[in-house]
Amino acid sequence: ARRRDSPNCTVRRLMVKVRDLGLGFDSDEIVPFKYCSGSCHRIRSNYDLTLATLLQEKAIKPGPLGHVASHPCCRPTRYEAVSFMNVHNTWQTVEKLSAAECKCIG
Amino acid sequence: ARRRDSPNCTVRRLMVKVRDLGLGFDSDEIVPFKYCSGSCHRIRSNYDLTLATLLQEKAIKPGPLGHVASHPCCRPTRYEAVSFMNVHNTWQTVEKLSAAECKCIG
Amino acid sequence: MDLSFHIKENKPPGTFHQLQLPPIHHLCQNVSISYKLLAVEGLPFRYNENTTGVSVVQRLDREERERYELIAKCTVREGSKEMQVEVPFLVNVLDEDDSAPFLPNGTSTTDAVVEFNRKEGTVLATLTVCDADTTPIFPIESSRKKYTGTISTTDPWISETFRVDHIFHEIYFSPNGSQVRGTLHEYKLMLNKNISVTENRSFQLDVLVNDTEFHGPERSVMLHFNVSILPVSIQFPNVTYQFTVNRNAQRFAHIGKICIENCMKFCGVNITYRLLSPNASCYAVGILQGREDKFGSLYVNDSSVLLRPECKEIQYTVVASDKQSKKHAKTQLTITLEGTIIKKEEDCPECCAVNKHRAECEECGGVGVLTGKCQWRQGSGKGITTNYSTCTPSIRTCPDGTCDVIESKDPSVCPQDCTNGNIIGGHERGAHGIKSGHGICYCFPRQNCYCEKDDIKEPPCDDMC
Repeated sequence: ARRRDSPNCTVRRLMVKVRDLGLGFDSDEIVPFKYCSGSCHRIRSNYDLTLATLLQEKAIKPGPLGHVASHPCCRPTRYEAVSFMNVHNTWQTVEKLSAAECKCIG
Repeated sequence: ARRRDSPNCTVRRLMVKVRDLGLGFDSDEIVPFKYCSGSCHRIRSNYDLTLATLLQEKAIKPGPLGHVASHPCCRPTRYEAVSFMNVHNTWQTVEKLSAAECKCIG
Repeated sequence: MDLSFHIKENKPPGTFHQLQLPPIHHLCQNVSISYKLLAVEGLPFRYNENTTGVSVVQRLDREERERYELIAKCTVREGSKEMQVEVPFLVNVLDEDDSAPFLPNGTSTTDAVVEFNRKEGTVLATLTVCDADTTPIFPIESSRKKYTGTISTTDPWISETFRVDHIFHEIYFSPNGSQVRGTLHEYKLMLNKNISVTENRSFQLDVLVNDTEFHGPERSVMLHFNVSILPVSIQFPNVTYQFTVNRNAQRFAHIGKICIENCMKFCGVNITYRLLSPNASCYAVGILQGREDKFGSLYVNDSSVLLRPECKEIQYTVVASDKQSKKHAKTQLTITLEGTIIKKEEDCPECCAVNKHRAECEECGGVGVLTGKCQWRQGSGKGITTNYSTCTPSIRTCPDGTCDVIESKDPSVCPQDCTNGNIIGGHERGAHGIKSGHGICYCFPRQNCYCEKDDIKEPPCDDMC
């Protein structure tokens, strides 16, 4: 079957309990968390092609994962803060928590 | 034993046969290939911390690897072209092949 | 609809309202309308059935009673049918400045002692004056000017050195069971400038309080402050200072505090501390003082000296001097070096706070360490707490929520307390640095600090995509 292309880099949305954000805030609220996901294959350069080859041929040892990227990254280019009320009925705002816009960068 | 901190994002250099670039050029020359590698841990944001938690808790399925980046990427911010003479003694230049400068972006 | 009236106190008796008989009363023979004023027994109000006029029968005194709640009753008769309506009939008494100031508990004298707190703006003592009249709080300045409080003296030094602050607020009197508003005026004797530690004098200072709008007798009251300015001495307790310092301590290690006698009580007195070292070759220790600190902080200034075997015991003379009076005091400080020198671990970050785990923390040294190694502070691990886990040069001073004078000298000493960079992850920011954090807080000096749970691994982001 035709291998469908991976979806391009875009914003995805998830409703998450504040407690599950893993930041230690104590609240019963559920907040929208938007993140960037998707392929950046379409805008690779000669550099990326060469790097991918050298990684595959083990000419370059990647080191800890994520430290050598052979394609632009799908990352937020704009963020949003998220506010919620904690169990002490105090408003809290977490800056730069959610992605407002995603692009392939680098 | 102490886990030494991963080195920060920086330019690294490798001498590579043109043939091993994987771009199909036929030349006996060896050229310098500079690429970006290293940790971008030091400039993560609340978004990255939360995304890492949700990935770890499988609240987000990462999809094909590399499509969800939970930290800025170590990528070139400036490129260099590389020139060499092929087996037919003709000069060839490959644009944007080598990294001239690396930074954590996104 | 309420019937509400305002009558100025002290005015002569007279009619102040006419209840109206509607035209129907005159046109229709079989309809009659009549009024009555209820709840007037014992009160200075009358209703005249013939003239339907309501009058006040004597001068009202607001300081006796400022509000009367009467009832107006209207009766309408048509043949055998009768209908009655009652509505509140309120009389508010407006105030006139007709009361002289008086002393609430008869005290017009108090003591005002100046000892350690010699700072401009210090309140030395307070005396109060009452007035049965009310005082509007808007505009406040004009009310304040109405009731003056001036230091009566011919001595320029007193006028320069003291000032009187006047505040007032509403209080309630209950002359005969009803509540009536009045005013309590407070006169605070304050220092108008810092006083030298050598100043030593006693005298009585008088303040004339004057109710400028009251035209009767005794419109002013004299307040008396028995002022005693005691001299204070700049001296060290009769002990010499002894500190031991580990030879593996690093630069900016916090050794201890130096303080003259009663130093924490002093205010408005600028004491500075200096070290004089006869033994110039072993000059390892320095002293620093924050702008608001009343003590000197001793710290390791040159850690290479600690490694020199010939430097065992270092003697200093500590000098404390007061800028204003040029007074100064001296004492002896002995620094004893101890401990065997341990090899410095390779590959260690310069700053303890960079280490995220106990193992790498306790294996490494860093700026400000006392014994050569960083210390791991294990937190409670619950939610966002001041007791977060972190790696520090000295648990005793860092993190403690204060960016002290030594920590502020170098961003690598205690970024947890001093950072003004980004703090990422669950946290609460303090005046400086991290007030509370989630899990483990670690910092990259001059860059970000992070507070995160330790169990978050680096998700796979392989590059073979």
